[in-house]
Amino acid sequence: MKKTSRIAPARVAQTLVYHAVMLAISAVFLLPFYWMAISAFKNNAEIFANPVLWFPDPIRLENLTALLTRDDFPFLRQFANSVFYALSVACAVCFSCSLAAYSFGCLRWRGRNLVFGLTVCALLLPGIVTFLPVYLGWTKLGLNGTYWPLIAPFFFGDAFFIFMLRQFFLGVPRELMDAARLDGASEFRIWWQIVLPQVRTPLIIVGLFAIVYTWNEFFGPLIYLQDRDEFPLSLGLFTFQAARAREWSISMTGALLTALPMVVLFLVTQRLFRQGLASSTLK
Amino acid sequence: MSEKTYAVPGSISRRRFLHGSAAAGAIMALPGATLAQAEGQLLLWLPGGSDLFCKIHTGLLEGFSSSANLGPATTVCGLGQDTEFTQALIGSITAGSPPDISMLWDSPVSLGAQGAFMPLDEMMKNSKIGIDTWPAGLLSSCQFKGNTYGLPVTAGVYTMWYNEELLESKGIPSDRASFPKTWVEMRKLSKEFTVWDGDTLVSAGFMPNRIPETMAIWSALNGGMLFDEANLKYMLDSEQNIEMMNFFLEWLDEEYKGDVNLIDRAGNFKEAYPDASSGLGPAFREGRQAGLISGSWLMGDIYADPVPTFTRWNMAPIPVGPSGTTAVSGTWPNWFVIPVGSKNPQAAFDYLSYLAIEGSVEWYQQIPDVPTNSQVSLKAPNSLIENRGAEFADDLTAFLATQAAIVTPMWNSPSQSFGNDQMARAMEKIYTKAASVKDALSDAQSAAQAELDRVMAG
Amino acid sequence: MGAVQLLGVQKFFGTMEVIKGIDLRVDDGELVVFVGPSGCGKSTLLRMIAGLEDVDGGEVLISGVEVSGLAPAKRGVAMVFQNYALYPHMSAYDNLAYGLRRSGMARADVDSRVRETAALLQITDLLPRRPKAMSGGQRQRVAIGRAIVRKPEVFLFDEPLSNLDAALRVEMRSQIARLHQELKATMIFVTHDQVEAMTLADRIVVLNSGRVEQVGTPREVYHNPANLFVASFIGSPAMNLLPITRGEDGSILLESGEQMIWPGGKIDGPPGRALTLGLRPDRLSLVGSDQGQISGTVHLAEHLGDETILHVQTAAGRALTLKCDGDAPARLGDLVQIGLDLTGACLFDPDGRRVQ
Amino acid sequence: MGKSTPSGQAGAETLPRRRRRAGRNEARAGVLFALPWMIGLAIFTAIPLVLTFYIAQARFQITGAPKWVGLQNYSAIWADPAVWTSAQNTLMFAMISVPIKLVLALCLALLLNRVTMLSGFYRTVFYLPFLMPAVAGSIVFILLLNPVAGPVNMMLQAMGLSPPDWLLDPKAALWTLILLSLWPLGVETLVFLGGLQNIPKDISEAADLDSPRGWHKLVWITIPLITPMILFNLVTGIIYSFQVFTQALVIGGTTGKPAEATLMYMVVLYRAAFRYFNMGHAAAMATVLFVVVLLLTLLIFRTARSWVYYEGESR
Repeated sequence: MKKTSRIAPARVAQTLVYHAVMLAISAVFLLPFYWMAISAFKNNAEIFANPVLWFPDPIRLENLTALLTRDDFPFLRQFANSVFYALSVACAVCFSCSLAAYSFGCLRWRGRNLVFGLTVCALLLPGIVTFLPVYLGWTKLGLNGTYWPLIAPFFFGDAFFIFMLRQFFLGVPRELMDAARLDGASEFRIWWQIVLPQVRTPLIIVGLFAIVYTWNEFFGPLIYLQDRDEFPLSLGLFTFQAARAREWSISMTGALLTALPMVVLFLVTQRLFRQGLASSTLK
Repeated sequence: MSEKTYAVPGSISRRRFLHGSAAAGAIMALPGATLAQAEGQLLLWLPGGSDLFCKIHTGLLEGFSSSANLGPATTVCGLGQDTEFTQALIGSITAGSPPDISMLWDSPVSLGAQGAFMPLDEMMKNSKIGIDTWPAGLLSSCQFKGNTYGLPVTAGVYTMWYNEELLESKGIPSDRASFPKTWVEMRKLSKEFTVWDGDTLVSAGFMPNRIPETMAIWSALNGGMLFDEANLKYMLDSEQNIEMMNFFLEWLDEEYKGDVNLIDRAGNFKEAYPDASSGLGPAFREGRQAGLISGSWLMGDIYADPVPTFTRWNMAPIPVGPSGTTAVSGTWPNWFVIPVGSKNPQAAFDYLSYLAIEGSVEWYQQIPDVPTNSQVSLKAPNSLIENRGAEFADDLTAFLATQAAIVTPMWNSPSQSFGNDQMARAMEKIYTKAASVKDALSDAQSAAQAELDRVMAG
Repeated sequence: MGAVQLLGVQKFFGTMEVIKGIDLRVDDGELVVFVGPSGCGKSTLLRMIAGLEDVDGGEVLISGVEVSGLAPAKRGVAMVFQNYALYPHMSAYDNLAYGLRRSGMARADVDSRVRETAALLQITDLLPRRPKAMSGGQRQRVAIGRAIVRKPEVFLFDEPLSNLDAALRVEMRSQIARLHQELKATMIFVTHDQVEAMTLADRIVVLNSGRVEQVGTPREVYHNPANLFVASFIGSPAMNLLPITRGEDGSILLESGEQMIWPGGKIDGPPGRALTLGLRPDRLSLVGSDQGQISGTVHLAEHLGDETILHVQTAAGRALTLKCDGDAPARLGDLVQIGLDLTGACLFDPDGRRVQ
Repeated sequence: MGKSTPSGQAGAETLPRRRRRAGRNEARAGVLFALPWMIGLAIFTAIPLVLTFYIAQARFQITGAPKWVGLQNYSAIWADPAVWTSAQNTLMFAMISVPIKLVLALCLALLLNRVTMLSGFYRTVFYLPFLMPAVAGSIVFILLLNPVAGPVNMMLQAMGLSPPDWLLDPKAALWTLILLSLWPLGVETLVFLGGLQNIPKDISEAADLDSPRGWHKLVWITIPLITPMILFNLVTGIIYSFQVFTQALVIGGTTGKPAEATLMYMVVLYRAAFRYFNMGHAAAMATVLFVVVLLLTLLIFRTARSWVYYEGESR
């Protein structure tokens, strides 16, 4: 009690105003989430009710069962596709990018700076500029319609994730590698046994970013996939919404369930996310 | 605003979503997109993909394959229906593993001209479905530089659909013969049904046309055309077309407060399906619109869809425009093509011959796409007989046959989808008053003509 | 066995020559210390011996074998790093065992060797711990253990003590000295701390900008610096350097005008020859008035207990350092007379070369 | 021994012949480790980049080989009104949304840059929209901005305002798209926040002593110190906005409804490539986009020298 009485009233007022402003802004930011969430538990009439129903009544869980049993929106199948897609890309990225980032961050070789410079350029290159020939290539190979075009490139690396990982590899003391060299470890073994364990957290961060990126990826699947059963969720949701324009409750349930895994993933791993963000901008 | 809740549709017909979002459409699929066919085993690709549609075609192909002593056939349904389907098909052709037969919902001319589909003329020469067994106007939608790249096996026929009940409620005769014969009459009739509540459109009569795919019909009804096949010239900004658009625009101003936004807010008055971008319901089938232009497939959807609907619908010829004198109709055909690289081209063609005659009859029984080959005679579909009685069904089928006989040439440009998009663009500009009728149409004209010239030069 | 020989060794960073053709021989069992200011190339040279840096010119021989083409692990060398470079994700045991395992040693042998080494360094109780759970000194000992366990012919130490606090540093220093005696291995030790160098070394190699300035025992480099650089670098506080000229009779002429006789006789060269006189601080002393050669003002007096370091500014503006008794009476600002004792003094020519 | 410098004459210009080196292991490993990426860079970036320039000058048939047509595709896109409209829209979109987004993100970051009980919560809230798949976010916006029953319009009407027809009115639709693009500004905010938190406390406190006015410190101390973050956000923001696709497709379809108000460059490009199968046209568009983005990026980096402060420079 004594403690609070010491704080100046002006200060208290300031704090209150601050929080009022911040909470108001937060409300604006959360409104779409909230609307999506409650719409998922309303039927169409309730979604479009006037005046606005700010809380679903009754809570219609049947949207969920409807969504899961529809054959024009094979949600579970597409969910599994998304999981497969995201995890494949995350694994590919963690593997391939840690190789390249290790080379750029820890090893000295002629031409390294040139290649890394090109990597940074590739980072700034609009994706569409290289997309068409790549698309034509995959089509010629007959792999259009499969996940190969979407996943395989990541086994070679990705400019953004290499850039991000390199920041972490730069922090690994050179002496550690020297010590291992003196201990007779091969260069591959040094990477695998000595350096990778030091960047375990960054690798998880990169994996998380890759998962989020892939989960939300739209253009690639739109171009390469035609089979609804092969769609990832993002594309599945889009085609469902475009086709079944009237079934908002199902669309919203789908949107909610599409967004939810990423939100949960983020809430669980917030600290890692922020760490990753900091490292991706250090230029 | 009270909102009706629609139950889950059980089956959806093919064009249902095409107008809504050109980008997506419903993409329904079975695994096996890259499945290549084996020698002697037919592989068929279908766009769209309601269960019913897919089932019918699977059955037809299997029946044919076993009677022709071919290996087990495969039908792949719904690899998208618009851009995505074409993309998948082109992909399979480029990769060298195309299906033997594919249905298309866009004119096969442009892709055929680019070498994607086999010309069928040789095979047609000695076949029961020779060139002369098809209506020339329809077949021209597959022909380019003397080659025929596909067959319009069946077609949805466009007519005016109207709500008999609404007409009667105003004391207006609801029989086909009494339906307006000209645009002016139709516009006059329309006013009877258009009710505004402030700025909210409660119900409407008819609408100035906003469906780009049917524009060729309206243009012909006004004595004009969009594309002059003989001279390979687009005619988008012809006098008749400018007059047509001006007529529609005046109509909009007079009856609909000159504001398409107000219309679109209130529901989909454009056509008989929910609107994908705004998510609003189809006013015609909600009983809030007196009539609209639509294809014959709508009757199948009316019975198949759980969207609130009504029973007393009927069809009439589309009225003629101020400068036009001849009533015409139009179609949206179901084209079939044999992609280049097909392993069984002859068997595929044999199937097309079968499908065009025996198969199309069965098809029409379940999904009202009208058979187009002259050797087929129409018989009323079962679902219609069940729902509206034999008399109505026979009458309607006879009517559809007369309409099919007066279809105007459409879908015959080698750059069909590009030209269609240009027309859509011009219409949207005109209706939102972003450009004058003349400017919008001449813009569209020059773009469409440039693309056509490019394709022709290719 | 274990001798290290450098023949004209060169190193370039880009086009910059950072090691300028060094010739050096480290005998078997010898403990040689590389000292020099930072950037002098001492660490680079060490890493070249280890095989961690390319040798761009010349040859490196270990036990008489040219090793330039050999991988670090094949050279029979072990290294202790400044920041310990222990594998953070491994226990001390695994840190020690890692190199042995790499060499394909049998499991049981690895174990006995690790334990033996741990016992030698008294780190047995640390074996299950990871580096994070150890103090600096403990890590240092594990790092040394990791070097010892492989029984190399040559030990390389790259400023291994600089991260330790003063007390620990002394302790570790003596431990390294003890190890050297027990193992009788060749050791090369890099430091910028001359106390370390003086106390540990059999011989000291003074390096400056990629060159060897002098090689010699600690006594030699201290008392007989080969040049001005060594003279000023070795010794703390540093040697006093005074500009002088040769008097007519070969005597020394101070700036103040005082004349002194050079203990070794006459100075060579013509009269008026400009030279630098180097005198250790303990050769300077406070004397009574009129007895000193130089006078100056006390600038700073560091009372260290048993001795006092006086920093004096002469009239000519030269800074001098004196090492006096702990109870020297001088205070800040005092004007003092300084006597010079020329025994052990050095003379350098303007190029920095020692002349006499 | 001692000071022998036989290499004195080797000099800088004549490097000694490189001999067998122990370090070559590291160099070889460096190349090997980077090899997959170098191959990837070649296959998926470098070679396609060149091919794009090539296809841009070809008439690309779906089957058969491309035919060289020189600059025809470029004159075709020059004459294509959809390209102009979309370029205009995209430019508008980028020029409006990027600055607003940066200012908003900076404001939020400044607000966030104090330690309170709830700061973790606020940060989470501002970051969340970034995680929302663009498709899902856009669909929710369609619903939120529904002219008849959307909660946004209802609230605005309740406040006595007359809200626009967000998605139906061609004059409003692009702004709706901009609004939608402002929602996920969490990344930019956190980047700014990182910059703010890296400002050394003593500098900040010294500034407080120098001037009592808060804005003074903001303009003269805070903003100059986070200019590297502004540069980063600006460059990535512009590159991203020029390629905006998903939101535009969900909101406006391939035709940029209403009345091409939301027609974006990427959508037109997509349409050309995958609807009309006119790869030459699309490639020419891609090339133009590449050149524009390249020039803009260079321009920004060039001017950046005069307004971006790097801590490293002072050392």
